[in-house]
Amino acid sequence: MTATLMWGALTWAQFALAAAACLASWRILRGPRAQDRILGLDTLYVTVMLLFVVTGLRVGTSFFFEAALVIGLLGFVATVALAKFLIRGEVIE
Amino acid sequence: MTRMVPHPLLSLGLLAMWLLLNGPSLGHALLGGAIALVAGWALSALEPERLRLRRPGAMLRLFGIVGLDIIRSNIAVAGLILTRDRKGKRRSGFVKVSLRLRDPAALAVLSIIVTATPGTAWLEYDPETGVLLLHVFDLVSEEDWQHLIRDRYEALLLEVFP
Amino acid sequence: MELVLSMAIGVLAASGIWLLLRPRTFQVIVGLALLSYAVNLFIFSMGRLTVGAPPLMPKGGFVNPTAYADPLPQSLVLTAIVISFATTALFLVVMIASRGVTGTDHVDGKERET
Amino acid sequence: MIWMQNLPLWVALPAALLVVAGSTLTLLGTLGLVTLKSFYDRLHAPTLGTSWGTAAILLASMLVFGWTEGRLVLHELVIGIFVMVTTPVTLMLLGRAALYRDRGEGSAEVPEAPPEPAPAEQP
Amino acid sequence: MIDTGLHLIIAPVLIPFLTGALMLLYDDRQRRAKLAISLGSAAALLVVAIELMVRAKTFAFAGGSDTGYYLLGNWTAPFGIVLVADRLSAMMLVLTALLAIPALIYSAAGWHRQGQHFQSMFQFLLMGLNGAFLTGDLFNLFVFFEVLLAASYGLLLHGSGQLRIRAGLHYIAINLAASLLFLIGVSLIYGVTGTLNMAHLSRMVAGLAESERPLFHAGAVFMGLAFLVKAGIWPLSFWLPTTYMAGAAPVAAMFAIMTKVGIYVILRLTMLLFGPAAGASAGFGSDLLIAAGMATVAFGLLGVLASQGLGRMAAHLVLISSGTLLTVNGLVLAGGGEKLLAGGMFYLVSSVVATSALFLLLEPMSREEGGIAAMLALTADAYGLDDPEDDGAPEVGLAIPGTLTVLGLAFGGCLLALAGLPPLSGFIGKVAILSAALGSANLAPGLVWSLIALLLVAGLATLIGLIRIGIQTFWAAEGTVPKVLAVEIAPVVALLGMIGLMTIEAQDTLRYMESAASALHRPTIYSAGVFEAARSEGILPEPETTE
Amino acid sequence: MIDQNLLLVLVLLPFLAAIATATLPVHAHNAAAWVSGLFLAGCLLVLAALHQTVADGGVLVRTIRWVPALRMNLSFRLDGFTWLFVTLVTAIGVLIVIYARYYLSKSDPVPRFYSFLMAFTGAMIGMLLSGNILVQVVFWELTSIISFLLIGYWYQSPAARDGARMALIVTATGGLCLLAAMLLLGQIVGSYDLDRVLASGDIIRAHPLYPVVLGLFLLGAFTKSAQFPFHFWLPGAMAAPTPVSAYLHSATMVKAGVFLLVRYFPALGGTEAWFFAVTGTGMATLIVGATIALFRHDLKGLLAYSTISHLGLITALAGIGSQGAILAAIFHIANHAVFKASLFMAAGIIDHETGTRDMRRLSGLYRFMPLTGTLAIVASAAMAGVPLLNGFLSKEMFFAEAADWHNGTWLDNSLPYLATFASVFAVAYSLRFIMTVFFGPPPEDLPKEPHEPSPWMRRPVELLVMVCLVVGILPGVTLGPALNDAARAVLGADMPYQNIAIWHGFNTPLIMSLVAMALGTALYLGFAGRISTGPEGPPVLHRLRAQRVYEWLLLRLSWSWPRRLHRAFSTDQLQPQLRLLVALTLVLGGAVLWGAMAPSDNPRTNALNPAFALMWLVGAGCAIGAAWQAKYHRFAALISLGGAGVVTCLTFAWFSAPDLAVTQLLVEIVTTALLLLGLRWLPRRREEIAEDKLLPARLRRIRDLVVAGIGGACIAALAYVMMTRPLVPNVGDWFLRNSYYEGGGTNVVNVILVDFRAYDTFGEITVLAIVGLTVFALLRRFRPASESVDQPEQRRAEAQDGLRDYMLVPAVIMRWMFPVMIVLAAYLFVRGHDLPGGGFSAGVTMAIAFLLQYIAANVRWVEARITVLPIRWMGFGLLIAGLTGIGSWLFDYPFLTAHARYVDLPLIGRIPAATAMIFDLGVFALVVGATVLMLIAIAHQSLRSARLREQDAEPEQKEAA
Ligand code: NA
Ligand code: NA
Repeated sequence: MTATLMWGALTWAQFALAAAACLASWRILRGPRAQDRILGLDTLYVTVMLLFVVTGLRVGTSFFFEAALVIGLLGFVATVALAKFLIRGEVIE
Repeated sequence: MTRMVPHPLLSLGLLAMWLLLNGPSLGHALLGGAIALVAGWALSALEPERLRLRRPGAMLRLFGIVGLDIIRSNIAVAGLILTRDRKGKRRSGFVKVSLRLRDPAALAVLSIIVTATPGTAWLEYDPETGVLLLHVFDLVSEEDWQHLIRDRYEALLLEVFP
Repeated sequence: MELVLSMAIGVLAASGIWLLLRPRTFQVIVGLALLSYAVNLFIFSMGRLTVGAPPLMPKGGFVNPTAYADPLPQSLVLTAIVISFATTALFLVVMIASRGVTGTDHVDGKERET
Repeated sequence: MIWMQNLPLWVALPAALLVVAGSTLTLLGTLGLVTLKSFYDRLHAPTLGTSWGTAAILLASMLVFGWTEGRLVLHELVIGIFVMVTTPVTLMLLGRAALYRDRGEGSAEVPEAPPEPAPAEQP
Repeated sequence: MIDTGLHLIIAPVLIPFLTGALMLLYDDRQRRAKLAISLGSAAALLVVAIELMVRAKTFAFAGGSDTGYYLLGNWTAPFGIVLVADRLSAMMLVLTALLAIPALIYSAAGWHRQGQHFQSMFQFLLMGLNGAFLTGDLFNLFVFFEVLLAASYGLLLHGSGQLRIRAGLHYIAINLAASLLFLIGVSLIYGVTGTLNMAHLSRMVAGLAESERPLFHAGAVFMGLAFLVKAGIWPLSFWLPTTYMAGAAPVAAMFAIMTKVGIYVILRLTMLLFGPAAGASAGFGSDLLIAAGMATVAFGLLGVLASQGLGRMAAHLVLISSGTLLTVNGLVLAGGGEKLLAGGMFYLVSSVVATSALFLLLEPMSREEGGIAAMLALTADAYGLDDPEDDGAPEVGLAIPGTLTVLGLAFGGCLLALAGLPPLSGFIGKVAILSAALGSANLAPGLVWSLIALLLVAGLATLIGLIRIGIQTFWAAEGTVPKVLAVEIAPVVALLGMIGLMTIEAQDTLRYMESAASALHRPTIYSAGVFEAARSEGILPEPETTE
Repeated sequence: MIDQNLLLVLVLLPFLAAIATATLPVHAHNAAAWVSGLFLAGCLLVLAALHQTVADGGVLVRTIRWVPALRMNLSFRLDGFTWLFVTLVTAIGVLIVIYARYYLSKSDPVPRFYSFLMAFTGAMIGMLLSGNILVQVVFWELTSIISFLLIGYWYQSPAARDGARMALIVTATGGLCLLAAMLLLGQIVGSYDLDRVLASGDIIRAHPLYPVVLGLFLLGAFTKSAQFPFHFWLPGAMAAPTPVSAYLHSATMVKAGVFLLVRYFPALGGTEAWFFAVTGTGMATLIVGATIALFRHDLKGLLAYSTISHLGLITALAGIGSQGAILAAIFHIANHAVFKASLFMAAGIIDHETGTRDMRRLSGLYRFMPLTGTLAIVASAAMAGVPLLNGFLSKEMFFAEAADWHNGTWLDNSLPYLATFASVFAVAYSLRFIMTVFFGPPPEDLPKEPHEPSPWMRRPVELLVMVCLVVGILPGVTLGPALNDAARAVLGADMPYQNIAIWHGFNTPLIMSLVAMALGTALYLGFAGRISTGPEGPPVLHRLRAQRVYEWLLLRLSWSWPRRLHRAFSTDQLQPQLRLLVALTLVLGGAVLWGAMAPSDNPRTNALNPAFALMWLVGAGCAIGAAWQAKYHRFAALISLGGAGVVTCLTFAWFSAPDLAVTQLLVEIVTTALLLLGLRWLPRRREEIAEDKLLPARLRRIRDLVVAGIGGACIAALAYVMMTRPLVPNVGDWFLRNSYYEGGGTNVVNVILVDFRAYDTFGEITVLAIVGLTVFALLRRFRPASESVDQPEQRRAEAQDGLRDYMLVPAVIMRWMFPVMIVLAAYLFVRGHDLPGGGFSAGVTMAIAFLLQYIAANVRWVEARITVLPIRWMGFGLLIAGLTGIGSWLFDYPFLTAHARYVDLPLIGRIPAATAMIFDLGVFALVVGATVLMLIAIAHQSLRSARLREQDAEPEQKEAA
């Protein structure tokens, strides 16, 4: 019973997050402006991170944790660099 | 003491993080302590100024308020997206707020709060004038938002960061 | 899952090959990056696909190897990731330098004459 | 999923709710990302995922793993804090970048840049 | 306490590694010191390599074997990585060290000051080469290939400048693509066989299921293509002339052996995996190697004739040599026999040394047309922003008397050796290959005739091409005699001395190569040795790992 | 034994002389000549000492082991034939040395001349004496090579260069053919021993490869002895100093070819093929040479063609191959050497003393140099075959052989007529030589006032002419025995002694001689005027000169055709090369796998998870998006690439590879930053490039799209087949079983990386280090394109857009993240051995921490606060890793043997301690160093370009001021 419940919830969650990733990537591809694409990528990062956690739950191990942690702490570095490039035309001045 | 532990709060936080990650044990407490110290030195190389916090009570109150606000805004924004912008009646816009807050760390905390709360976006802060430019998802009244920022968050932050 | 992954490898590889054959250095570098994704996934898939059984062993006790993902392809991919990271960086710098000395970002260091 | 067989309902139910809520919020956020018309509106969308989307899912994870491992599992907290602290950096810079670019193009939508300080004011 | 004999096999990798790493800790401006350290390392390498060669020759490895095994990390095959030092790899090690010393001496004339960390990169190149020669593991081969390639990228770009960067871009792009191919091949082979150990693979080939064999072959083909790119096979070799020409002289001199690493690996792997004992896979790829090899010789000789400058010509000579060796490899795979392979090895050594010498001669010979001055102009874009001591005129040194005579003699020596004209080693190598091919009963006469024709025509083309250059440079050129430093010409003379020595000691050299070829024909002994290599007992108790 | 060793001395002496003379100072004319002459005289002494043995029919052999494995040994062999030949070579060599001493001018670098000359003599003697046919090829080619140097001695003149090159190319080509022939002979006979080969004539002639061997052999011999149609190099070689011509074209170089023909006659000769090929060629050469010689105006040119003609004569004799013919051939070899050497020397004297060799300018010299004139006249008479001179005798013998019946073929039957015909011309050109040069009116406006040369320059000529006379009058006493010895050595001991008399009665040969003389005289007298005013060469035919054909052919074969072909079969563009690589991979891979790549019957599959499929929809979309946009929207492509990367990373995690996921992510972040750093330096790309819309560009794209599509499909199919295949037993299982027990870590991937296969990691970090250094080194010398030096557009606009302190608030957070990231790095490092993480991930994390600070502030700000010395980090990292590996030596373990154990610590308890962790620490340090080095090196370019801007601005400011 609880397993079914959890199965349903997690399956939905995986699907929803994957769908969210699709939508985010639509922004990446569609644009129209560069900032939209960066926003899409940033969202994609977060979505994938959540997908790690959910998949970890589903499989029942915590080994997805490190990957989620790395996205959580370091994922923004890529988008920050991209954003700074937009503003300044270079990443490091 | 300040030379050995330039950022005691931070080091403490990092030790907590270490223990959260690795699980509590004496060995990890020692190792984490050492690493937290080293990390503190690293920060002090970048930023010699120490962070001073006052009134932990105000801090906690802030956390509570923000947590609640975030939940509320989550629901509100989700609803707006679902209802297709209240059938087109939603209006978003820019709001300028004059801040008294000058401490960069306090501003950083404020930025976190504003950003973490769905519906408000931090766009620009002018350190000369102290004017903050926000973008608000559902702009009913500009003044409401200015009050919200000034009274609800800034006041408490001024208490915490002298 | 196997079908999805193999198709994914195919798409990555096709995009990579297409870019690899383009005339601009940036295209080539992106192509190499995509190709290295494809190749890394390919190497990885040589250990076959296993869900939820990373090669993290219990401390002691009997170990049933079939219950875990094959660790060797994983370690090969790790090495390959590092090396392709390094070479991408190198290629990038050569690309920058080439642009600097030749004034163009064409892979041949000069625009094609038509 | 076999490992969840023994999960008591009081753990499973909130966990399931949290997971569904979190993922749905995230999905809604990205839906906004796609449907909203202006960039500044879209800037709000992902915060659904980074705030309660993340929080709910992490809470569920803490709940479930806390029960299965029989102890307080808090390390998801770290992720939560990281996400919360780092997201503003990206969004602030992105918002600033959009503002800057729009101003550069002379867009009427965005407010004027703050006036330049007079040179004399500079130390 | 440390049994140096035991660790001798890893030394050719470790010596340059430690030297290169250590030099990173010193300021790069201490160039003389670095040069001395680098030379010391190369000399030590030579000593070690020769010792390994002697051991291989005199069956002085553990257990009275002619092959030494080294279980890295003390893990037995096929799980750990094993190094194998047999006659062939020892020979390649010696060759590498022998090329390194002259190239380093040459660099003292000023090349090592044309950029940063030349000496470290040079050492890492040696490490990569030696590692590739010693390894007995497919993936480790990839890793060391990458080491040597990375170092070659660095050295090729050493000194910067438009020519180098343009060439470097192509070189890197193509090699990256080839490396990816290599990875696909290796992983495919692992997927089919479940192992990366070459000896293990050699054992398994004959018994592969028929459904798996095509996949295994495909893996081999992908890997083979990657090596063929490196070996400079036509039509995957167009990058090579530009690259070799662009490299600084001492670098180009080392590049002479770079194509041979590809050849070495193909030889090693085909003999292990597709030798006569490989069941249904026996002889796999021999047709391809022969066809590609011959096409490469043909292309190389066209290139030699079509070249206007010595650099381009030298690069095409490299192609001829590669093509010849691949053809020989293919013929050996098709049953050409040990003597043919021995002839090929002799040819390999001779042509590598000669091309290396030629690459070192290139710059002094074209000095009147620019030489170092032109090189400086090439890199003049570095002026103004960097430490001034990085650049500047070539180091003052002892200019040699009778410059043109010495240069001419050296050039003549290279010409003789490369064109395979008597009496130098090139001729002996050619005779060895041709007489063995003629004497082999298993080869189709058509193949043998084509080989003879191709080799003789290639020799002729080399003669015609080099004579043209020689006449232009030494006879037709007017103007002042260039200033050539002793440190520039001494390495060339040393390399030619090696050729001379090889000529005089041809018998012993050839005997050595015959036994090396014979060993390559017996992969079962190789693999048995790898599997029987004993773990070191050590002096520590077994580790306790359980909590 | 002494005799045998003397043989070695014989070969060595000239080479020693070469070395000795080479070391002399540039102007040591006398010393060089003395040294050379004495060494050669030494050779003559040796020959004298050995004569008796040879005369007794003995054969001296001395073998030195060289390459027994190839049956190639330095074997020297002296018999009657070679004795005669070597004596000839040496004796004339001595005379040439004396002559050259006076011929060469003060400004010529003589040591080089003598050195080459001596080396050449040595090579020639070596060739003659070789008892191993491969070694014979060695010396044969040596003569070609050294003659190149001798002919090109006066390399300042283009004619000398061309002549030398032509001679070398023709003769070396022949040499290669000869090599092939010798190799085949060795195969057929089973030995390269000359004696064995000569004794195996029947086997050779019966072998199916005989025609091939013969063809190759004759090509070698004919090219060397300038047989038609390979004769053209010889006149070209006349650009050499006269002593060289006199030597090369009388006794040595060209005689090597005919020597070979005579020598190998027992092995290869006696067949109809031999007769036709050799005699036919010889006769053709005889006639062509004689005809052309008559029409040459250059003295040396006339002599050159005369030489060709005489070589044809000898060749024809070798082709006939009867006992008499062989004897005659040997005799004529000697005779021709003697009179031709003297003639060349005489021509040299004339040239030397008058300054010209043009017969149209020379005239009436007899009155100025009667002695030389007399000598030349006698020698010419010998050349023309006038009785009482040596030339007459051998020519008579030739006529006799020509007239004799051999095999009745048409060639055999026409020999007498052809021989007579050629002789007519020989008489005519000899006459022309004498008449034009020495008689007639006194010469006008010669470059020099003619007079007799210094006596010592004439001595060699006198001696040679004396020999002509003595041999011509007393053949039986002088040369007879030696000739017979020689012929016996060639044909076998059963050959009867042949008496050489000057009078054989009034027979056919004599008639032929008389006819030739009469007709020849008539020919000269009748056409003298027209010849001297005619072109350089025979009428009509002079247009069709072999040398021109040769030059045309050489140019085509060695230059224009190869160039064209090479261009057709190569490219210097990158794209075709990569396309070829891809295409070849597909073709070859396809060929191997075609029809053999069936998916497994019982495929191993995991149930499809729609979320995973959706994620790859994202991944594929991003990949294609990146491919689509990489040209015009690099920034967008970069972001798409990030999308594809993150899905790849998810895939690793999904299929149980957490380490890969972490590493991929980290690398992804750094790569994005790197590429962004690079983007700044690329040129703007306009969407509208007209060229891109053109049809060829479109076709190129379609083709590449097809290639890419096929490539993708193939690799997908391959991956699918492999993934669904049952897992084979593999070494991975062993790692899983032993990781904890043997490696002391539960994260098998990490244990593999730092223990089981640490050696791979060891190499991998070296790669990283090298790349870091390369990036650093390259960027140190980087100069950006001028348009990139300017500030990016964004920053130029900053002032008016109020982009002040935009980083103020974000930078606070970013700074505070620095220590957090350090802790994360430590976390990843510490747990690596047991759980996902490890030195590499930790290192990259650390590098990202630094990167973030650079992004938050700027280079100067950061570097004023923290000093990263990346190269030190790298050095220490490498050393730590390497020394940890070496540390195991102390315990008698191989390199990189790890040791893991649990250690009890007070308060803390048992903690794992593995040396692999130290190794991993090295990895960490290296990765930090290398990554930071790369990032910072690129970042510093902006600083540098700022400085460049300042530099550029300075002069402008000065101008303004
Ligand atoms: Na917000
Ligand atoms: Na790891």
